[in-house]
Amino acid sequence: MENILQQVGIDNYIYLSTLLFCVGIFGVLFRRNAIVMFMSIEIMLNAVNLLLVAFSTYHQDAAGQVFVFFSMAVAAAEVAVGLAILVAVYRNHNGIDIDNLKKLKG
Amino acid sequence: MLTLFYILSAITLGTAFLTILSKNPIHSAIYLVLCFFSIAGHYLMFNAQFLFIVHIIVYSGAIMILMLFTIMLMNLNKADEKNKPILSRIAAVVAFCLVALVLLATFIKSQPVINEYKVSGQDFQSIKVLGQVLLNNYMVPFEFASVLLLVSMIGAVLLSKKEHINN
Amino acid sequence: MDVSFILVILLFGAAATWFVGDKLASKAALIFSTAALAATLYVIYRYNQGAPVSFIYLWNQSPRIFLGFQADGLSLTMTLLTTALTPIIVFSSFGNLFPKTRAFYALILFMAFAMVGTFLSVDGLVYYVFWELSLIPIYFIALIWGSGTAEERKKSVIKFFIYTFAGSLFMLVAFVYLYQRTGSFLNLHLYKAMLTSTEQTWIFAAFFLAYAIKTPIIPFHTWQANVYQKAPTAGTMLLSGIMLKMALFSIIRWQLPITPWAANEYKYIVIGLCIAGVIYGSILALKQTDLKKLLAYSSLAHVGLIAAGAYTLTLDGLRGAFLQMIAHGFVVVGLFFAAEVINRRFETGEISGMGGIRVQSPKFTSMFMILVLASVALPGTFNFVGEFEVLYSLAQSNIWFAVIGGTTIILGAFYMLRMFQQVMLGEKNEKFFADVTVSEGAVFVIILAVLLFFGLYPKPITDFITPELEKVLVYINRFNK
Amino acid sequence: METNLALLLLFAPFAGFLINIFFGKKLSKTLTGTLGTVAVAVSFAATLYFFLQVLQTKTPVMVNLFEWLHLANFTVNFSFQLDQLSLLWLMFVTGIGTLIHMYSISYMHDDENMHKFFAYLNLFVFFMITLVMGSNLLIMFIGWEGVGLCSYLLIGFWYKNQEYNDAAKKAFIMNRIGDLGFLIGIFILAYLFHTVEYDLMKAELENGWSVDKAWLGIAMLCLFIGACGKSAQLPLYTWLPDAMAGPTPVSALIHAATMVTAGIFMITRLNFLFNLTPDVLEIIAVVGAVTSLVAASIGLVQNDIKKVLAYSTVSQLGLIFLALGLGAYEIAVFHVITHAFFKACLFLGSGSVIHALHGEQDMRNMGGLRKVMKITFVTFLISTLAISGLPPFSGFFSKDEILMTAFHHNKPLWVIGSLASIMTAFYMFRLLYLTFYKDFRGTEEQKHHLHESPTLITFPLIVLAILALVGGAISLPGMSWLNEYLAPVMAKPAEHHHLGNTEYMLMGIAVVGALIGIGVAYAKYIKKGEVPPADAQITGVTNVLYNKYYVDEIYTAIIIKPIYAIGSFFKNVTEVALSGFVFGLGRAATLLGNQGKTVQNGSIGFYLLVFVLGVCSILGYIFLVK
Repeated sequence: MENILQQVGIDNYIYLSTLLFCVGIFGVLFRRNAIVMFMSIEIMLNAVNLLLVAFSTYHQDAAGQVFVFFSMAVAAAEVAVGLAILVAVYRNHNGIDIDNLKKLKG
Repeated sequence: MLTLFYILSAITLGTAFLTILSKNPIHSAIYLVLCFFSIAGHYLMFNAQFLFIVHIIVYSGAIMILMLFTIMLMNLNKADEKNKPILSRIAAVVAFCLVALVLLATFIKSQPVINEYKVSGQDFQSIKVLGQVLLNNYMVPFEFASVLLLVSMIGAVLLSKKEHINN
Repeated sequence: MDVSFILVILLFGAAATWFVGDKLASKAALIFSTAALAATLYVIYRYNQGAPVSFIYLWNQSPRIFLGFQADGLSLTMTLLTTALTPIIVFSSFGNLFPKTRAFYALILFMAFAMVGTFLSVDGLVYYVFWELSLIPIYFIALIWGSGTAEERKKSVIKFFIYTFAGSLFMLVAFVYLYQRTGSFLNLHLYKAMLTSTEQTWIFAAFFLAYAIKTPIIPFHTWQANVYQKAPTAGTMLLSGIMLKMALFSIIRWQLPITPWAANEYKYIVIGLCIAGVIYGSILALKQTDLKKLLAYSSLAHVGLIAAGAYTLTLDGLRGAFLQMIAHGFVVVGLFFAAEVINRRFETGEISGMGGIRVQSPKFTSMFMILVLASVALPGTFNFVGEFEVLYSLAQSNIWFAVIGGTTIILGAFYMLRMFQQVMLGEKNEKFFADVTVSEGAVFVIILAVLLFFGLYPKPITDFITPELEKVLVYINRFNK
Repeated sequence: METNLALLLLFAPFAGFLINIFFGKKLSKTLTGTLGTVAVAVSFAATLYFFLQVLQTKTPVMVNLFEWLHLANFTVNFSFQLDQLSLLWLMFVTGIGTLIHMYSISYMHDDENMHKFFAYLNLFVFFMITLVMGSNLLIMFIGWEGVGLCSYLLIGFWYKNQEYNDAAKKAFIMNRIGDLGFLIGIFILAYLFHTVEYDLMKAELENGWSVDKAWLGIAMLCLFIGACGKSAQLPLYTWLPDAMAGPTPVSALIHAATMVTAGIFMITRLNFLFNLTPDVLEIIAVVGAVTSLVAASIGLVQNDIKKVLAYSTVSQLGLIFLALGLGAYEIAVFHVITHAFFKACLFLGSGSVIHALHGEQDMRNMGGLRKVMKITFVTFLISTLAISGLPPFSGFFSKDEILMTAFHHNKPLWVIGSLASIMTAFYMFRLLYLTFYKDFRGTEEQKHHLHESPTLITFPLIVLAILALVGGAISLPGMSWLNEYLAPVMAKPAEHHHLGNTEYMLMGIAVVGALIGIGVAYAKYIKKGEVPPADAQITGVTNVLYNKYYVDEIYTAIIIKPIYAIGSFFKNVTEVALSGFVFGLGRAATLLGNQGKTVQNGSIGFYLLVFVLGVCSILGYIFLVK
């Protein structure tokens, strides 16, 4: 089967995931809504995942895909716990504005 | 194929931006789903069938549903978020540009290192092969991942439970 | 039996002193410190017979660290000084009642352990660990059992701790760098390193900072007087009698042979500083109203001269510095003990509150007088031997060093006799001053016996250390053809 | 045998010291005193034995004990040398020492610490013997510092009085200034000769060992500074008058007869080196002459009987240094000996007077003692005549030799020396007249108790007076036994003065000068019957002289005060600043920490921004810049 990398090239994927990652960073810095920041983190994770898959194909090695699999598992766990924290924060502060969390400073 | 890549990439980046820029969290979530689907499209283009399916199930299915559910639970579906101070927003834009510049420049500079891609024709990413790799070589991490999920589940339950301070 | 046995005795003694409880602690400490002294004497006896008494054990492969305790003329002499002074210091504390007695005596033994370790180690890193380890007991001794209000005490003790600790860190950096260069911390390997002049300069400076603070050489001495005054006398004796000598010993053992080029290059600056300290300390001693502070500044003046002797890089200077280290160790312990004896009776450290003691206690006066005379290096006392050699070596470097450094014999006589006059002489004091007890007298007699014996017959020590010093001198001269 | 006897000579006084210091309190007073005296007498007997032996054999006795110090280019042994010079010195040290010990048995009998007194006195004799006997400079230095110590202990013997303690301290410290010079001199000599043994240095010089003349000169000058300290020469003489705070036997033994001659002994001992440095000799001569004049002028107006004698000692020592400076070592030694006789006698006589008056030392409160204290008076008169330089008393011969030598070498110095001699005659007779003539001016109480002193006191006086009378015989002009005796230890043969017209004329001038001094004193204090006025009424030049040219005050102002001022500066400024700097470092760290704390404000957005920028810069540095 014709492989996509022969036509698209690994560098295009690198640029794509770099940009995606930067968009994620931008989101984290730009917004103060905790849920949207969460989504931005997911975008960053996905950018990395995408690059892992691309290199997995490039090296023709399954390890990269296995890592992606694990990272998805971790992401799922993270989201579950993170959202639970957010719910707890929301209960206490009646909002999920990230600036409210300044109080957590020691 | 290249065209397809560009279209998908455009969707990915566009929806990602929209996710961030939408005022309403519900809209953000919807755009994010779209973004994830486009990424799944990339996986498909790589012929990574297993990941394609897992990705759709985990992200578009589980995670996004969880998020939407939370948003609705908290009744956040309105654009009442106060904007950050203008200074932080400028800082965010600057940081974004800077990171993008640095990362892209880094990769461009290291481009000569990348060899030309060669196909060996070996099957490495069919579900069957992956399953074997996962359950042979990565047996222990796999089990740990399950433990992790279990723990996170317990953690999530504990955290979101209403506290009874007096008890 | 090798030298590590001494360390074991001291460490075990510290633990045992802690466990026997408050009542027996002082006696246990005396027994163990005396045992350590006996062990040291035995080791020296064996060493003189040519038996191997060093202890070397490869502790860690990477980085290469040796748990090495080298027995040679220099380290054994210093070990003997430590183990000889420790029983004296322990015994001199018998007249005092301390809270938490067992901790006090255990810490003294532990400190002796750390100092003996410092003198014996040949591996730079182990040496450094012992060097820092010795700070911990003195910190607690001064903090818990010191005089003055807790707040003042804390201030001066913490200053002392941080100051000396900060200085030592530079030494650690130097050692790490040397390890990078030579792949070893062993002193013999370091002696052979052919360092460039820039490297030597920096390493010399790093060592100098550590030693100048500990010695102390002006202008790094500001911790000294307050700590001496605030610490309990046993602590002050440990500090001035032995701990300062750690730095002076290390100059000869580590600094000079490793960086001889820099030592030769910056000789005059360093000696100048040391000599300036002699005058500075002497003049400040004149202005002190507190007995222990006065002794502290006199100590500053004396160690300045010792350090100056060591930095002349001549055999006479090194030997004189070494002899003077031992002599000063005994004298200063004796003097601080005299201050303690007065303090026990008058309960003050202020000179103005003393006077008229001679009428009441002639024995104490005689002993104190001889100590004062030894301190001003009257010929016939051990101090004269050291001071003479040091001044002679200084005269060979530059006659003015000897003239300026020699003012110590004038200024020293000035402040010591002035102190003696104000403390001891004059009309009878209204407060009762009992003459020395048997145990106090025993301490004085031992110290005086050592000072007078070696003052007239220093040959045993000289013969013991000279071959080693000649070896050191060979390393020092390897750059200066 | 010889070694043991030499050690006996050395250690007999030390044994006396040990016994007295440890057991003296339990022994009876007479016994401690006797012990002390016997200890010194044993030394004297041993000295006599050696003296007679060396007189015959003419070879010195050497005793080598063991190695003391070992330095890179020289070693120092505990070794002793009994040659003509040291034996001569030992003769009068132990001889006069014995007499003064004997005297002290009676003099100090009422003191509660008599055993200590004898212990210290014995220790002093021990150190003096060490000083004289040592065969190298360092052994001499042991004795040198040791006698300084004993002088300190004995001046401050009545330690309850802090003024006495001040005087003791002053003596010790001024001596130490000289000692530093001595020490530096030893360093240079050791460096030049690679030895500090006298004989070896001498041998090296004879074998043509080349010596840097400039350094040798400096060394000799340093040694001379040492001698100045010990022998109370300008500018270090001020301790000696103050040292009169000690008991009178101490003044007689230490501060007149023996210790203060240590500097002269040292210079004589090293005459072969001093001969090589004529410049230094010239300095010595000038310093000696000036000292003799200055001290004599101060002595003119002093009213304390011991102070007058003290200044006279300084003045006489100055004359001796003048002789040394002229290279006439034998004459210096001669005058040392005669001076020891008559000055010890004078001090002991004044002690007898003070004893009779129960501690009164002011001459304004004396007078008329001639009738009561006959023996004291006669011996005192003989000694006074001797010091004034009237023939045939011993002082005439020695002093006249000095002046004669000065006349031949350096006329200005001769004038100065002669002036000092005239002054000496004046103030000594002033002393004599005020003390012994006219009527008693003290209280009735004192008058009632006036008595001649016991035999133990008068016997030494008589012996010393006889010696002062006939002592000149050892070196008569023209036929000097002393010059011959000392020839082996001198590098140059003694100058022989041909007794011509000039010489007789000089003698005549000296005698006339002395007579003028005596005459003026007679006119003033016998004819007119003047008594020196009370302190407050002293004015003009007399006041300056009475206050000793304000030298002590000047020293205080230019040396002591500045040292204290510097001390205050160090204590209040430098120490505080240094301490402040160290604490300042600590405070700076705290301040920095407090500033840094505000950065940690809890805003996650800010953390992230910094984090991102940090990652950017790291990546940029690693991948782009490098």
